Amino acid sequence: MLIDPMDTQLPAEPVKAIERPQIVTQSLLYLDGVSVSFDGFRAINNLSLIIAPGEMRAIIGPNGAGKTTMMDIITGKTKPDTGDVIFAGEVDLTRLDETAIANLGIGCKFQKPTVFESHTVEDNVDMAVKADRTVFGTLFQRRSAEIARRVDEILGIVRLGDHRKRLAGDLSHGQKQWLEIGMLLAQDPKLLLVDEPAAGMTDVETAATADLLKDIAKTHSVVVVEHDMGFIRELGVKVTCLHEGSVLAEGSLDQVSSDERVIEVYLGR
Amino acid sequence: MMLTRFLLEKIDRTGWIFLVLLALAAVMVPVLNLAVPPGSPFHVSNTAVSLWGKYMTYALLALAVDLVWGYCGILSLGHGAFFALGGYAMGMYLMRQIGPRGVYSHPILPDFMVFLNWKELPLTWWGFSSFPYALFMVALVPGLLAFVFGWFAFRSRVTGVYLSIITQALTYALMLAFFRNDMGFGGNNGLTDFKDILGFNIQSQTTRAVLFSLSVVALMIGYLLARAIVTSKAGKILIAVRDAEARTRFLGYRVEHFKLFVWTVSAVMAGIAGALYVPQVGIINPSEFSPANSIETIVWVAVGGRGTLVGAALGAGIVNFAKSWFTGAFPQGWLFALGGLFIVVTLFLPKGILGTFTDWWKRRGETREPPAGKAVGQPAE
Amino acid sequence: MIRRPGLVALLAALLTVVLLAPPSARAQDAAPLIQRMATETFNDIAGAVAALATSGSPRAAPVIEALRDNRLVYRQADRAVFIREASGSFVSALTGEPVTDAGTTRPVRLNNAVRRAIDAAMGALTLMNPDPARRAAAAEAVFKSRDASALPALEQAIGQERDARIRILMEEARAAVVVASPEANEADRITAIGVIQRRGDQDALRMLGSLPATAPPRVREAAESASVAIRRTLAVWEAVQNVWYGLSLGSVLLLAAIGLAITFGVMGVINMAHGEMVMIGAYTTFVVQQVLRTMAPGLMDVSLFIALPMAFLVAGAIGIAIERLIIRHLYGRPLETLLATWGVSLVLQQAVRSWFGPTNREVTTPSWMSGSFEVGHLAITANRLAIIIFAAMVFAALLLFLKRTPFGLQTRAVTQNRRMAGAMGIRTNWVDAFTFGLGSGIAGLAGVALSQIDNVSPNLGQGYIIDSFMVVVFGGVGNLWGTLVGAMTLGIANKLLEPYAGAVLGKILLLVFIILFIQKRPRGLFALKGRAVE
Amino acid sequence: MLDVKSVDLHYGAAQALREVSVVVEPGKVTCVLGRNGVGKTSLMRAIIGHQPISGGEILWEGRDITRMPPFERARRGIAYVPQGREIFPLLTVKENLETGFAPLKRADRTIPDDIFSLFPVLKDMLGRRGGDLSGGQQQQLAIGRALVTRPRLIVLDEPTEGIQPSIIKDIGRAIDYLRRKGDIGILLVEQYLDFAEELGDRFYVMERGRVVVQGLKGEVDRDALHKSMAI
Amino acid sequence: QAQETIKVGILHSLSGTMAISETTLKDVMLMLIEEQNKRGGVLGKKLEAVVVDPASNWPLFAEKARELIAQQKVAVTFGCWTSVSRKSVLPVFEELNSILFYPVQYEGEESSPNIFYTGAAPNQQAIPAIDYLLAEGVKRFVLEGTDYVYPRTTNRILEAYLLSKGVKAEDISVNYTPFGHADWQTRVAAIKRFGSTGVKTAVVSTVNGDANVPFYKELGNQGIKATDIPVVAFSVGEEELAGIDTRPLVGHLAAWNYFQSVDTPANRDFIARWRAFKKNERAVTNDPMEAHVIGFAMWVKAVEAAGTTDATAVRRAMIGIAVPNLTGGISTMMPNHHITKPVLIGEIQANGQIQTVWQTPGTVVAQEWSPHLEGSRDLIADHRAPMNCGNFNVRTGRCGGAQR
Ligand SMILES: Nc1ncnc2c1ncn2[C@@H]1O[C@H](COP(=O)(O)OP(=O)(O)OP(=O)(O)O)[C@@H](O)[C@H]1O
Ligand SMILES: Nc1ncnc2c1ncn2[C@@H]1O[C@H](COP(=O)(O)OP(=O)(O)OP(=O)(O)O)[C@@H](O)[C@H]1O
Ligand SMILES: [Mg+2]
Ligand SMILES: [Mg+2]
Repeated sequence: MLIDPMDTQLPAEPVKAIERPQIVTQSLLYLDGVSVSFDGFRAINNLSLIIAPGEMRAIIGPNGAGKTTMMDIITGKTKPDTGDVIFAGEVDLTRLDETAIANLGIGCKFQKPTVFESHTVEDNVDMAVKADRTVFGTLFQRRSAEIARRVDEILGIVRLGDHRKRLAGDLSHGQKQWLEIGMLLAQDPKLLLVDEPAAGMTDVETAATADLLKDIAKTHSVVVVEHDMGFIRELGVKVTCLHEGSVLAEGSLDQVSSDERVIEVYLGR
Repeated sequence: MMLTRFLLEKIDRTGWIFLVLLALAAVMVPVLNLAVPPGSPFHVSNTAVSLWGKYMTYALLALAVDLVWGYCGILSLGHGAFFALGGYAMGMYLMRQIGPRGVYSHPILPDFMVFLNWKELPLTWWGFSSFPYALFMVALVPGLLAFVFGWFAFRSRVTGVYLSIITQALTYALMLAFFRNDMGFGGNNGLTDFKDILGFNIQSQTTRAVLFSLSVVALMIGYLLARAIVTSKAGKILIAVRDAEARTRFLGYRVEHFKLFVWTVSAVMAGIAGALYVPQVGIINPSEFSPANSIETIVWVAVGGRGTLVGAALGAGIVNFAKSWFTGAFPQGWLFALGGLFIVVTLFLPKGILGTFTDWWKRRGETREPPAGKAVGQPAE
Repeated sequence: MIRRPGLVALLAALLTVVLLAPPSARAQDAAPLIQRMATETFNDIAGAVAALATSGSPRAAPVIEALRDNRLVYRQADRAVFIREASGSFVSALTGEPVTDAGTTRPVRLNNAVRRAIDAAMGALTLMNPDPARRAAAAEAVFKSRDASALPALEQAIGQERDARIRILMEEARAAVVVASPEANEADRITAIGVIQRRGDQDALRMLGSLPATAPPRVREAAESASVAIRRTLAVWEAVQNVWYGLSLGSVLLLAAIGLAITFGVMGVINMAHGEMVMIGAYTTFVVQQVLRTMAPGLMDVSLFIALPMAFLVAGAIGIAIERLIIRHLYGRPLETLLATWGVSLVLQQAVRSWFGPTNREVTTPSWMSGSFEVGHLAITANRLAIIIFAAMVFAALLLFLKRTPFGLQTRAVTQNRRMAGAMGIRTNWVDAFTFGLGSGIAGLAGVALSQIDNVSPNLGQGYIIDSFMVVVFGGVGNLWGTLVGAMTLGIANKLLEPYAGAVLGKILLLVFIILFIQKRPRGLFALKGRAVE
Repeated sequence: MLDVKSVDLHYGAAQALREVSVVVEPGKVTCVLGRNGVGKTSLMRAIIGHQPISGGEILWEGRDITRMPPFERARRGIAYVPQGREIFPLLTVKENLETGFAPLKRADRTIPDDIFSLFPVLKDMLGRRGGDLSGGQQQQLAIGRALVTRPRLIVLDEPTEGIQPSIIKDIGRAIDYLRRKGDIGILLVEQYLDFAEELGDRFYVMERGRVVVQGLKGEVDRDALHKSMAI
Repeated sequence: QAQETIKVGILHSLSGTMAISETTLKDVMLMLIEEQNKRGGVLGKKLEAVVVDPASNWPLFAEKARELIAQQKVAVTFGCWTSVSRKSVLPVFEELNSILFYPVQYEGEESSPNIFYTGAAPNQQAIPAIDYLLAEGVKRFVLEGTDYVYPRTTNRILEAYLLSKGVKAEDISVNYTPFGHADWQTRVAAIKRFGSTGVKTAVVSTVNGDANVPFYKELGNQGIKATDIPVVAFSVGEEELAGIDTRPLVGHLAAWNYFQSVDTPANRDFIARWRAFKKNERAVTNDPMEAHVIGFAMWVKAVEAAGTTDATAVRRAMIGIAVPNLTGGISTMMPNHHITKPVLIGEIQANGQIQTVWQTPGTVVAQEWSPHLEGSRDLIADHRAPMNCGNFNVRTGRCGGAQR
């Protein structure tokens, strides 16, 4: 009955007709000349960014620089007015919808934590675990030992094991953040987009998160947005600073944070 | 077998009680009606059998509504349309069964076509003399309509009240269309004066009892199916869609497929309910499409307890029983009673009758409950 | 324009007909004619009226007028005919002298045939009336009756008429008489057809269409081509008319929906009792008129202006009561408001039914709101115009109130985030109650307007609730402008479809259109975009 | 001025606060610290009136406000910057700020200029809808909105979340400025320890719904603070 | 003692869309029963009214009918207004062999052994109205109706009749609007246009219920005068007019079998009793009420003649029963279960009353099977032995299958 009308319409296969330069095909995520405006306000302005496979990248930038909007463009939530967004060297993300993008292996944690409030913590993770996502697949699917193990593992990582039977809606703000990180891990995507993971966490937890991300980055690509300089330092990766919708500076944290303009608009004196 | 396991695995205690009671009713009511003499205190009257049979079909309809509303957050103000379409399909079969026994003794055409001067049977009526075909249409027509409607609406991401209102527009448009005599479905009078079904006299008490049992069985199957769906992983995803649709998409689920699936299943259930309803009440006409009817169905579900399935069925029974009773007992003021009932239920039983009852039951079990009187601060809004 | 000499000749001819008629007929005494009215046979009465009108008797006007107003009676015993004066006393119809004892009397009865005769007669008799409205009416009456005997009077009236507008009417009436008159010569009739063509309305068409088949072919041809020309311009006007009807239907929809745009659109309460608030407004109008009728009949013409604030207050107060008793427990559970307000609507309906009875109640239309006038060939009915203006005023006032006062801001803040609004120091409970009261009050205002065009019955509200929801949703929930544009779009679309598809199919098409439209714009016409709505 | 006396708070059957007592004084910054889910936000909700308490009492300027609805408390000078911003999404930035006028006298209904000098971005975006702002901008708006009411107690629940470093510094300066005015009490929940330590005058550290460490700046042991925040 | 009463079922909607029309019928039945009890009841037993509310919901009509007959054991039921409600209960009455009195004019094409039709068949209302208009010189007709079976059937009959009277097909315009149609601007303008050809035009309205008030208000506002384009209506009575300012409508017509203004001693007495019963000096009466008065009187007479309330016996006794109607004549129950009625044409007056301007010299026998429709031309109904058939085909000589 459900023959994926959506998929026939939006081709998830690579767009073969176009020959792409090497720089594109070798990158995991390739943004070029992306712009988007809301009612005349340019939130993203001719932004270009390349993430290599296996790379972890930190993004910083003033409030309203367009970091979240950039994430939204990658996940398909916002459609750019102009520009290319190409994943894994061949898939044009601007032509796909959110589901298709997620199924390509792009997962994200939102700035504002969003979890399924009337499900238990455990079920939240369970739903995120990589498995068959079709209607009939889920209809007859039963929780395998494999999945159960994976859920346990993740709950352990995010330290919510004690809360597994509670409803996600009853969690505190910080716990929801953790849960969302857990769901992101469960998805096991190729590319993780993490928007302010350390917000609302204690310093120790922030450090733990940094370790966690570093660990993940060994096998995955990660883009992480944060305002916490300590956290960024801990990650020790290449940093991109956005400002008014385009790249202001890029390089190691030390390079970027000594950039006068970055200090001016972002770090303050 | 796999199917039985799929259906029976997740039934909870309330569900078992419900199923057992229904099974008992399916067997006992016909027995008490047909075998026990009318004088006996155990006799179930003929009126009661057809009345309860009607409630059963309403309960199935409520179940269908609860499936989409309670679990997927789709507030359908148009489920009456699927119910009525199923009913019309059955009604057309029953009309064709009359054959030349109509008042005008026309060999083929139903009476209303004769006196409105139709010359031949319209295309839409073809095949309805065959019972299997009619049964097929009972499921197909509502299902197909729901599928097409849902396919467009869910793909366009119509949600919330917007979806509710276009479902209402759908049923309203169908009502107006079926009112039109030109449509060839009997106009305002609808289809009535049925004679027999599969060769059995529709007015005989045995047929009635059988129809009652069939309705109960349909309700049981509907419940099992709905329960299996909502307790499966797909069911969890439906609830996730209800809570945070966008987030579900970012997890990689095709939200519109899940919605379309339950929506269509629910419409078919409603259609079957309608098909069982018609032979028992003896008439189907466009007022079944009226938006008010669909809203009433929502009200049954809310009264019984949204998102509980059993509660929805219970709500349908309770409200309709109240209605039957009130309209006879206080014909002048029954709307006060019914309206009052709705208000009281929302205010004092926020989770519906069943929801509140199970909460109370659960709380009784818990001993470490803090004394209720302890709250000193009032939640101010 | 009109060729004088020919007309004079015609007049002369007609006058000779009248003057040279047998003296008995002309000098016919009014008495037997009046006496003939004391009968049950309508045709006799009609005949007598026609004869009386041409008799030249001074009694003609008062007697015919009395008959028209149902004041002409006759004594059963001897069939003496009297006129009942406003004071209740009787005067003799023959002499106009007061009579002391009229005995048991029966009114002289009227039917349409008699009424037509009266209209024709009064036309001729009141052409010189000092009241311009009466003169205009008289000219119209002659136009319709095409009564040749009125021609001399008409000629004389045209000579004296100062008012250009009325003179045109009179000339048209004369033309009508001439066209219809078999005695008139061909050229005159064709000229007259020209006059009628310039009039160009439905009546003109009817006039031209009723030309007897015996008329000379040239005259018939002229009439035919004039008809075609009139039809052509009328077709254009018809389109304009349909748009106007659409506006008028749109403003009715707007009025019905705008209260809902607040309770549902702004507050998010699925308010199934909205229709009942409209109904309560209509019943308030009824009660106000009842009270005025007994206490101050002089104020009947301004009854609606008294009813408006009353309806606002009554419906608003009931709305506040509902909010305080029920809705306030349901914030955060929007879908349950549907159940509770459905219950409220049943209770209110039944309450009104028990209190006022199930049947329609009469709400009178003030004289300034009845009738119609024409702008070009666009017939504008006064009540529709009043409703359009009223709807526009309500809309503007509401918009200003919500956008320009602190209360409006607080309302929106409370509905967007009730807890936080409280933490900002906004009295959420007052704001909720007043907002719901405001929405209900406006529904009450709509009720006053709807009482002018629809049944005042317990079911009044039910007829509008579905349409109201459609309008609000179509326009985009929470956007007043959306409600306005939504109402007007649906109103006009409906009225443009209706002449072609018929009312039923037109409505179905409109519903299908709404369904399709929502696919294109899943959040209504004036959808809010951006992050804010997620 | 604010005296929270051994307050208990329940969510249904689960207890989130156990006999918590907190004192806030004018001209002082009172910091509440603790790990995720220990009950900091719950305590703020109790003070602001968003969640009924099941034991204890809350005194404000000597009066018992335990049963007062939130708007009454706001009218008595308590302002709240909630965790998660809670901006009115469809109101413009200007209108969001103006919601703070409700408890003010007509003459006072202006937006103080300080707010714009603290958060210049708000000035540029007065006409934009609150919900469209970026996370950090919303947080700035939430703080600005609370200041519009000219509060005598300002309750800040993790105010620096999502805000860029330069503005965090500005907020620190602003809090310092408010403190120095001397008549305003500041209750601050913070996870960002450096920030809290720099500003706080009095500290409360919570664990599982209880206050486990408390004391004035200087009195409390830094290590104890750090340890209590560890996992 | 409880067994000593005879129960009379009253099956009229007291809520919902039809309450507006049907509630008064319930009241008039209560009055008649009360009066009969004052006279000593029937067969020495008191009558007991059993009122239920089918709430304008057609399936509920069937349910309530079953409840009345099977549970309450009523001897007879007075009820229904719309055709669909009657169609809905018909199988129930036939199955349980009970009696229904149906008081409203309807489209005909039905004759059940268990139903007594005291309202008018089309030939007792519509056809005479057309005759009247034709006599007035009307040559062009707008048949304006609500889209349901009664107007559809009536209009089909009228069309056939008009054509047979030499009216040209292009001079007949048929149009239907939905139930509760409230915006009449377009339709009234169209009528105006249709009437502007110079040929005398009239509107025959089968517009139903609630839609009438806005229809007449619009007629008044757009200035359609009875002297130009008269409107003759079949379901507008004093009751409907009570909600309208009738001054602009003076002269428009209604065709029915009873008007409140009919000046006979019987009617004066009835109105007085009704007003006393309602405790309302201005309570109005209408045609279906009269039908119930006649029906009830007939039933009482039949029961007394049969000596029992047994349905079969009463049904047999009913045929031939004659009782005076309120307009000064005698109405008789014919073998086709319809009654003879006079036909009155009235004009609306400024005070909301309807004045009779024409009436049939005697009473008219109902043609339940219209001779103007193809399918029903050959059918007749005669519920007496030996025929015992509601749809006997005179051509084939057989009774149609509907009969059991
Ligand atoms: N739908 C919208 N309408 C109008 N403006 C918008 C919309 N969405 C985003 N913006 C604006 O675009 C800019 C970029 O927002 P974005 O959320 O991407 O910032 P950010 O870099 O994530 O900031 P932060 O660090 O505060 O989270 C902001 O100025 C915001 O106000
Ligand atoms: N609405 C609620 N319903 C039920 N339990 C809740 C609710 N809100 C919070 N809780 C629980 O109460 C406890 C305290 O939560 P609270 O939000 O006060 O923590 P917090 O200290 O503010 O944490 P964070 O640093 O993560 O914001 C947590 O265990 C949380 O799961
Ligand atoms: Mg951001
Ligand atoms: Mg917190």
